[in-house]
Amino acid sequence: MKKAIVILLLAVVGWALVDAFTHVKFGESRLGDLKNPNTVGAFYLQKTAPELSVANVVTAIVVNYRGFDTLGEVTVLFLAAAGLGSILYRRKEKGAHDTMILKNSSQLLQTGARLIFPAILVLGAYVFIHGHLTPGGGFQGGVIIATGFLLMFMAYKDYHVSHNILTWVESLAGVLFVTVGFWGLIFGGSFLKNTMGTGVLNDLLSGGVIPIVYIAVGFKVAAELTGVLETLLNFKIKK
Amino acid sequence: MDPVLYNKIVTFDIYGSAIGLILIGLYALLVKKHLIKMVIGLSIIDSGVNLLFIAVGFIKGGTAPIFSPKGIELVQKGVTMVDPVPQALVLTAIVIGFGVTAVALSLVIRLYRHHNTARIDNIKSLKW
Amino acid sequence: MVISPVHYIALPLLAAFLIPLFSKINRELVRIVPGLVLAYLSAVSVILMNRVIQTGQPIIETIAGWRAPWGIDLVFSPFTGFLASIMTFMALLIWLYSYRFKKVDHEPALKYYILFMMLVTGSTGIVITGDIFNMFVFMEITAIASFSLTSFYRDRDGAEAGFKYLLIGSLASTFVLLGILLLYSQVGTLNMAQIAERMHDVPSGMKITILILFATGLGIEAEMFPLNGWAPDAYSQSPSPVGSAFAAIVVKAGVYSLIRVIFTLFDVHGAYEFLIIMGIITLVISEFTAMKQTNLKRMLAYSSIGQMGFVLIAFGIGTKEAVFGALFLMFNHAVIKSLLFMSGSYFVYNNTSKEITDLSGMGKKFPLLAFFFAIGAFAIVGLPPFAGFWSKLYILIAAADNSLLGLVAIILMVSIIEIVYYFRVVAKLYFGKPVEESITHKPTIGGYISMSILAAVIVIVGFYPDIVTGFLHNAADALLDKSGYINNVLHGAGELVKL
Amino acid sequence: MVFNAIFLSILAVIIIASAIYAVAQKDLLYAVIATGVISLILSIYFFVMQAPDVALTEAAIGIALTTIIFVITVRNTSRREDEVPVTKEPDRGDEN
Repeated sequence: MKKAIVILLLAVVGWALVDAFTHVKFGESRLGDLKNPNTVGAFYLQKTAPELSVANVVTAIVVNYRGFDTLGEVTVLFLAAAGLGSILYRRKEKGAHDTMILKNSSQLLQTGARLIFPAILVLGAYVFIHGHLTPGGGFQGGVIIATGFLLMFMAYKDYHVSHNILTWVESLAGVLFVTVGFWGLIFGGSFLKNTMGTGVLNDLLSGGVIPIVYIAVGFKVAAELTGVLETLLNFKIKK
Repeated sequence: MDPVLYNKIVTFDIYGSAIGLILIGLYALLVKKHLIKMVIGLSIIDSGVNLLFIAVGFIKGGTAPIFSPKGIELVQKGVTMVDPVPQALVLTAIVIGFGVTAVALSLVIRLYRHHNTARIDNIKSLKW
Repeated sequence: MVISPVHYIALPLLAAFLIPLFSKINRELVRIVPGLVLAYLSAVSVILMNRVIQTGQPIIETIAGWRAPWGIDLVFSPFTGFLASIMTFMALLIWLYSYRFKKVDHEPALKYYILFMMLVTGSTGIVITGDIFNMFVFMEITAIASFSLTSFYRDRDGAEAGFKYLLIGSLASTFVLLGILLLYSQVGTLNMAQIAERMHDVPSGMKITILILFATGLGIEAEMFPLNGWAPDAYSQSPSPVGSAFAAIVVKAGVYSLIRVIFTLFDVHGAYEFLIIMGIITLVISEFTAMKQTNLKRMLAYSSIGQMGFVLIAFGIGTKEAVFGALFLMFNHAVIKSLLFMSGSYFVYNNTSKEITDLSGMGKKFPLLAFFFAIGAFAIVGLPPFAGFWSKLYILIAAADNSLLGLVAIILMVSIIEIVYYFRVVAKLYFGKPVEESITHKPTIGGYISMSILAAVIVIVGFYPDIVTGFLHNAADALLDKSGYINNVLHGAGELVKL
Repeated sequence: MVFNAIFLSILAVIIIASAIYAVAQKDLLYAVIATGVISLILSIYFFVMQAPDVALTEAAIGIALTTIIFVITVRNTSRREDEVPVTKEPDRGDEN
């Protein structure tokens, strides 16, 4: 009975979606006139290279035009980490570290992890430093770094990232982001405004504050996700 | 191959996958009785919506919205780029989805700890 | 330094990022800093509201230096500013109430204050932003904070209520996201003013699909029937300060977003009637359910849903008087329901069942608390001379003016039900036989202060409604003036005045 | 063009099949891996549709992190969807 109702509901939803998207032709340009922009997409494509000197338009949108969203997004991750910590909180006895991985993994994995780990960190840093030039940016770089730490958690039973360091990195990166915002408010009259010189397109040092913000985001995301993974891995249920 | 037919096939593939994912995820969310399955359903719905976003932003023959020195010439010659706005929105949506999934899974672990089961037919101490 | 609406969002974020560091200096800072931030924001509210009322112009703030349709903008109009100010003041009082409310470990306390502050920030952000996707981001911030706070005590029922809320809330955000996508594909912009301007070009079938997606998604947040299954559990299982924050802050943001979408974005024929009908169903069903409840917090939760239905009805009538009444009711509900939650939760403080029968005879044990609860109960059912009377009266007059006499009859009938179940509780408080073994807890000083302030506001507004009506008239005008909104955002001056 | 159409159709079939598999499979570990496959195909889709930024994000978050946290959860809870109801007294250790 319940299943029948659900399938009926799904049919209605599916029909509504199909009906709606038949009016949204796939592959059709909805940008309008590019020379004389009328839609936000056209405006960003037109203005990003000349006015911001940022090669990657998506980065320009994420960090500058809609930087406020990104601030919110970073906050969502921050809140998820905080919520996770509060939901999975347990009183710890001093020095007790119980990890889900019970025994050390094989020698091969350990050696491999130790070799790859620095490479992953460098790759992550590369991705978020070049966020305004190539695909990728703070989020992707941060996630890559967190995966590196995950590898180490998997390989070594008692590998621990100091909680203190994570907190510091996370807080300072967040503060840097908001400070850049207030800097813009005080000196440019608008929160998050790009007040620095924008340099030359496709230079590493171009885009004004955009790389700074993306580096802050990268560090913050990396620290938060590592914290999330560690919390989850350290929470063990007695079976 | 006939361009009209090609267009139809591609449209069907992309929109079909996206809407299919949304419906399958909804089904899992509404019918399944296991907490992890419900969270899986949620993340499948998210995937479908994200795919729809990119599909709406895609323009046939467009290039990725990144300017290389060569890219600027191409754009001046009249080659279009795909709409960058949906891509930026999806970036946000993916990260938000991850946050929600993480909180959901921590709640699943909490609930399992209290009830020793992760099936809602064994949990219901509140009304569902 | 320019005092501007972005402070509502940026400052709490800065504080939230810094609190983990502050806690290394002194653990008490974790509790104090959010209070300082909220106090500062209350001062900001006063300054900005003053400026808006004096100049008669809304403050439009651009973010990242890009003007309205291209970048994100914040709109602090008499309407949004009024709601944001109410939320901030209520948050300050709730912070005062929750200060040392229950003894918890240091780390959960740290998370609690971060999450609570973000709950407020997200709700304020929903109200003051002028960009639809930005509104979605703030909705998610509010949502994640609410899920985590609902299961803050980590007990069985709390975790379950949180999970339930999470599933429904995420589904809601998916619907909103789909609505935003379809809207963007049709109008090519995300700015709400520009969307409103271009809305008449959208084919009407598409318009209705989008409206349904938004109404479903936002209706879940606004506790509209039948999408409110999460609310009673979330209200009753979350910590008491969070319960009052849901009633005073989060729901208001949900109703705001629904109203903004229907009033400003869409001009669909029949949307107002839809609001009235959904409001009536929500009101009647939830009040009847509230009467059957034996759990105090669930009863308050259902009553809260009913009040939101009432608000939707008033907005659905759509005339200036009705909108004025609806805003008045939102203000009253924020104040009164918080008082009820705050005083009521001390009666069931250490009591997991939270049954109404346990309240028996508490009036003699805690005369002041019982007095506060009684004021709240009398005010919310709309007895003169309390604040709730005026909002009910204005809505009834507005309904009668539009010759919706059936509606008047329904509202009066529901009021009788409300009176019955609230008076049952009050009678139990004062005339019931005291239960000896019930464990109770003495309220904190902060709790007494915030409850006294709320009670005073209820009584004073009851005797002199003119204190708030000026703001409410401006707010109602600002909401109904759609072309003014579009004009101000897209072509307005948008200059921030230096202080 | 023909190749493109066939390629996209195969991707569509795989993504829908793995979604159905993820929902229907009773062994949750396999179901979780199937959601990882969905993310993988999604990431290829994004790449094909000229969204390299999103493809990278989906690859990093969808394939790696989401799958990992799901696996951790499955290992911390029960592996079978149709688990037998446990009669053991639930652990209420550090309820606070």
